[in-house]
Amino acid sequence: MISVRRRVLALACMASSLALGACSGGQSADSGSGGDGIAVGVLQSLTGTMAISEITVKNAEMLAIEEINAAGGVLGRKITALVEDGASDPSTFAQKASKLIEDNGVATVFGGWTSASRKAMLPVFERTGNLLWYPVQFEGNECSPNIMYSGAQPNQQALPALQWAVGQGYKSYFLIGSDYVYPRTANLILKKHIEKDGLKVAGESYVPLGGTDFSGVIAKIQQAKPDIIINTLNGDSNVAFFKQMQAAGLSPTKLPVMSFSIGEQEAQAMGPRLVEGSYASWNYFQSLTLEDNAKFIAAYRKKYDANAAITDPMVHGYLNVYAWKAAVEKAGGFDPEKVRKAAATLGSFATPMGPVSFAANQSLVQKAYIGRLKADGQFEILSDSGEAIQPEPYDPLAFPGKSCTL
Amino acid sequence: MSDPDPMILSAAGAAPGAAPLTAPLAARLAPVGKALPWLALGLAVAAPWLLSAYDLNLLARFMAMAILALGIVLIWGHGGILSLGHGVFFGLGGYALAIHMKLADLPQGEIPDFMQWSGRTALPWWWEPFSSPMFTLLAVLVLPALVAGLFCWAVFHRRVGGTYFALISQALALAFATLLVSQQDVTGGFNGLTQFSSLFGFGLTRPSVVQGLYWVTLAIVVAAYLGLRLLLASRFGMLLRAARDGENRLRFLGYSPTPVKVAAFALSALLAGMAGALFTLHAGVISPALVGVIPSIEMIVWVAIGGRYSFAGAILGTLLINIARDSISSAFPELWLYVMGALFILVVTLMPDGLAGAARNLIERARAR
Amino acid sequence: MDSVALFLPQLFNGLSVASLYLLAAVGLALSFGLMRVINMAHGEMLMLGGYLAWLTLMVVPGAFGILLALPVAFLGTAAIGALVHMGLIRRLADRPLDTLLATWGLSLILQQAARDLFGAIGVEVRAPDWLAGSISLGDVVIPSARLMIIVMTLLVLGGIALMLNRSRIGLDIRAVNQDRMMASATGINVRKVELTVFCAGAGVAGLAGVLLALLGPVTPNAGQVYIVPAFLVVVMGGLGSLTGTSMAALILGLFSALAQIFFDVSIAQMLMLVLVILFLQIRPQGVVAVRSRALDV
Amino acid sequence: MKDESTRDLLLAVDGVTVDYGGFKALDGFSMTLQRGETRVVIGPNGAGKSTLCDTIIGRVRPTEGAILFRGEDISALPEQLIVARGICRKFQAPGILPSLTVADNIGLAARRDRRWWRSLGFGIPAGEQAIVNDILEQVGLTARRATQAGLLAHGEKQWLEIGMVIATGAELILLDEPTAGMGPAETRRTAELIHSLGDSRTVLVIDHDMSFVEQLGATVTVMHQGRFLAQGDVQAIRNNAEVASVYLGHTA
Repeated sequence: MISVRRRVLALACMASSLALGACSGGQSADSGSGGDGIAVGVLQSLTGTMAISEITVKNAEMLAIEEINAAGGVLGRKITALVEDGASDPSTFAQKASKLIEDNGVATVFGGWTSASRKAMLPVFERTGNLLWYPVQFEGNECSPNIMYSGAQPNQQALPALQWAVGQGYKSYFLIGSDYVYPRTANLILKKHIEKDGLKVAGESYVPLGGTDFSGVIAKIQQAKPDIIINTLNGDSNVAFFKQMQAAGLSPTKLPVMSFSIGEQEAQAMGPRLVEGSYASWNYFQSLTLEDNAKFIAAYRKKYDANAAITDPMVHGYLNVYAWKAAVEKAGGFDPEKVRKAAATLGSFATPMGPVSFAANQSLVQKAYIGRLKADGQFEILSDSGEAIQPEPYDPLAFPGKSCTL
Repeated sequence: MSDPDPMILSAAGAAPGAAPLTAPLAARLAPVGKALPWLALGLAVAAPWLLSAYDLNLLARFMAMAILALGIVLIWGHGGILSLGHGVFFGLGGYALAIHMKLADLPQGEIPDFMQWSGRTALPWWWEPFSSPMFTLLAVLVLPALVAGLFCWAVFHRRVGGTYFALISQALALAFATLLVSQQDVTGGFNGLTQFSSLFGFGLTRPSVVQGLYWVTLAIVVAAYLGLRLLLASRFGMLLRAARDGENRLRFLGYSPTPVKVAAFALSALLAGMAGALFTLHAGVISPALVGVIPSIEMIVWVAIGGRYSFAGAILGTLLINIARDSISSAFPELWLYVMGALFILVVTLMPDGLAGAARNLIERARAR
Repeated sequence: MDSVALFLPQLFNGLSVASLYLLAAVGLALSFGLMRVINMAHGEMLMLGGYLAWLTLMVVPGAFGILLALPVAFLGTAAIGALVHMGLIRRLADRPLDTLLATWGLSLILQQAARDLFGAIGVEVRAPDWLAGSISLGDVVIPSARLMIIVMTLLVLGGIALMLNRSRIGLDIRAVNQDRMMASATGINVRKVELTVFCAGAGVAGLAGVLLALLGPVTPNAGQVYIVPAFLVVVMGGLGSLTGTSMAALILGLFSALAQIFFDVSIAQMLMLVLVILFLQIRPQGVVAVRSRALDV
Repeated sequence: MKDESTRDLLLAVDGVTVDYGGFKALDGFSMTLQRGETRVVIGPNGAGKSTLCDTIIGRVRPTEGAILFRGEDISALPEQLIVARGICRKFQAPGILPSLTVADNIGLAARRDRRWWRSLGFGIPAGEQAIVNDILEQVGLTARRATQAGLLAHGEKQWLEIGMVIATGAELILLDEPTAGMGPAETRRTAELIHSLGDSRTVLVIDHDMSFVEQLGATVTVMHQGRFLAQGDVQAIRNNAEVASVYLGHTA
């Protein structure tokens, strides 16, 4: 008779053999870097809360890869994109990054959105010596040789927005954000600058990610009577916030709101009526009248969706692929170490957002624009920073004495 | 809960001197059955030589999670306590170790980067003791057990029912995750804690260390498995099952069921804490996304599918679900949530004993033939 | 920040939050009192209510649409509730914890289905102008939508109380609540009673979904935000008591709003759980304890 | 209590009222039990017999009145402490632990040290093994000792529970309908079993079955609507007109 214990252990065996089978099965999917193809990873959230934003970035990255392949590839080799799902979960991002690099042997990875996903992937890239191309604006305070940061540093989005608001004569600022790293750190920097300028921080409030009850926050806003609200809310919370503000008689035309996370896609989804008249600060607006921009918009809409809204992170994702191609060609090979050095010395290259370049600290030198949302969901560009802004990962006022050492 | 307990059923059935197998199929299977567990153990021990670095890391993470699943079998299957908040204890263990590793990597007088960009200038006082490896190891074990014990006691000593417990434990998971995110300056917030380079002086990227940690994890899985089986066979196991089947009956026999439940719950939290610490080592990150409501309930899925009464089933369920998730979610990301939801409904309604129960039925049928 | 000046507006906000908690929790509480099961997919009834409102407004836009959306959402979610009860809850009778898990699986499927059908980013239900404005009472600005929520909640509460105390089915419900064996022995169709209560509870959650849509977007996970507080209301309220549930919702709603004067929302959430656990130390049987002879061994 | 000294008084139920929101299951009920006595409580349905048991073992708290066990008021003690004082009850529906074996059920009941950390050992401690064997013998379940209790026949479950109650060593044993669902032969054995407890235990039996009551040959207390109605030996109760009318009134 088979005893219970043996039966139970038999199951454990099945488990391990299944595990082993399935695990080693993964290796056969290896497409390798040999032959005439070159594998790269595209790692964004295809599921979960971040999917809605990240899928568009994935699309833009895939579009660039397709265009490059159609034009003959990189160094004569076609790019094979291996798409993985980060599932809006940082540890999954880390896991998939290491899968792409160690199992699939990709030459580089394009991806990430939240700071949490980037932070989780960073050790994987440093350990393997690979290179990540990160497309989203973030809170700075990081500088890794294994990451190319094309999204805005705080001094390329948040501070230009503040400068503009100061220029408009706003004296009292209310800071509201979702409760996570970017809003808290961005607001920390903003507060230092607001105080330095002798202006007033009327209040600061955070709601949990995805939170939709703003009754308390709005009561505080009504109490504080600020001149302008700086908004770093994320996703669904924005709709609830603007809706409840409107119900409280505070539409963006009455009390100005400057948002850092509302782009064309978000505006379109929220219904522009709700956010019409609110301000945003980005390095790219769909309404930029540039030839390269028109070409990119047309190509994207042709491939994916004729009505697609085009946003800042999508363009950063797109230009990352082209920057990698240019750097590979300059370096004459795919070695990440050589590629990143080549990228930092590429000089200016053309993109849908105009000419940009990578600085020695591996962040992008780029302009900042202030826009006002119109009823059609597009931004009217009110001002730009003039010349391109040098990226500063560490704000000298908020974090004195810190600098990027690569 | 008045579910039958098939494991105990068959344990009781397998009395000494029971009739020998007569069915030829079963007779032929018997030696295989005898060999399988050793084969599995052998394969698991040899995994570092058989698998790629990535697959080994994956297996190591899943093994760490299996430790937690073992604890859930103890309290859910045998104690009738459904916890929808085990992510909290997983997180406590994970964060305790993560804090230590963060401190170990710091140059003298520095504070972690996230504290700087959150506007802090000094370490919070409660971080300090974690610079001691001994304190950290103790905290990984004691902290989750202590919190779990207090929580469980607070609910059960006033005889609040099992469904209430499940709901309150879920609220605990939500509150814990929200708190971690909101206290960014001391917890790392939404990003969690990451970028560890060494543990107790061993570089975490060295292949020998990676392999060693895998074996440590495996050894803990085996030890926890054997230990829990022993515990269940003891009088304590009897009391726990008695508390599940007839809490009031136990009271009227002069026992207080609350401490029995609290002790079992604290033990399962201790296992969860170990799992969290090992997972953090293997994954290189611990973050609120790993400890909230959804991950907590997913832990129950592993066990529900593996079989809530069976420790081996829980290990199997954990490995299977996580491997399936890894492969399905890559290929068909949208499908995964449907699969998980449907699995949950089907397993719970149609095969509440999970895969282990189904396997047992098969074997019994073969034996009866 | 001047916390005294914040007190009045927050008191009002607390009432509106309490109303939403109550609408979300009342169905859970009544079903729990009757069947000892918790439907984890109850939050998705709120979500469905929101989407039904959106669909109604697509067909009938304007001020009339939102009024029409209320019965549509009620009946629609009640119908879904009937399916859930007959297909799942009834099959798992006497296994309360398994019911919890199975309905959680269902909630996962419903959320993903909504994501596939309506998109992940959510839709916006446009409130008619008479609901989008606000009323000023001295310093306190009261949004009409929140006023509407409070009024609707009072109406629903009154309706349920009337049903429980004045109708035949209400009598049956109270009988089953007291002692299901006896009730069944006196010829009451216990299954029908359970089904009725479950459907009505789902319907009320649907109504709550419509009202929620006036305050925020309708998203696939819209129900998740309110469901955990609703669970806490059930825990605190006591078994199947309408008064207890209402009082628990009021306590928790006011607590969460007033705590926000001093703390961030995240901390307020944590404190709410602490409050509930402390409360259970004093009154484990909930705000209102229904004494019943049907004690189980 | 007439001429016995209070030294022999074991239990006094003193004016106990249990109020379920207006419905009084017990209404100022009083009774006493002497050490070593066997007492039967009868009464029509809803007379409050089970509530009486519930109140004595602490499952229901009296609204008014006190329960004195060896002179100590136990009406506010937690259940397990009441058991520790030496009172144990057999429930109407068999309250056994279905997933444990018969021997383990008795073993658990026979434990003298019931603190949880003393359960971190295996099997039944040697000192208690003898008690368990004795009781298994007494209730006739020796052959079934390794069987899972949930698999026993109904009558066997009843005996098992009686065995558990005896095994606790309680001085006062409450048996709530111990013969429910038993045939005449089984009933007779149960009566013998109760007899065999001798003078060492005090037993309070609740039952309907008059033939069983007769076999026990004990003093009978009659309850009606939560109140004391009559008391005396079986014959006296049989001839009591008031008792007859109560029973007839309710069965009519």
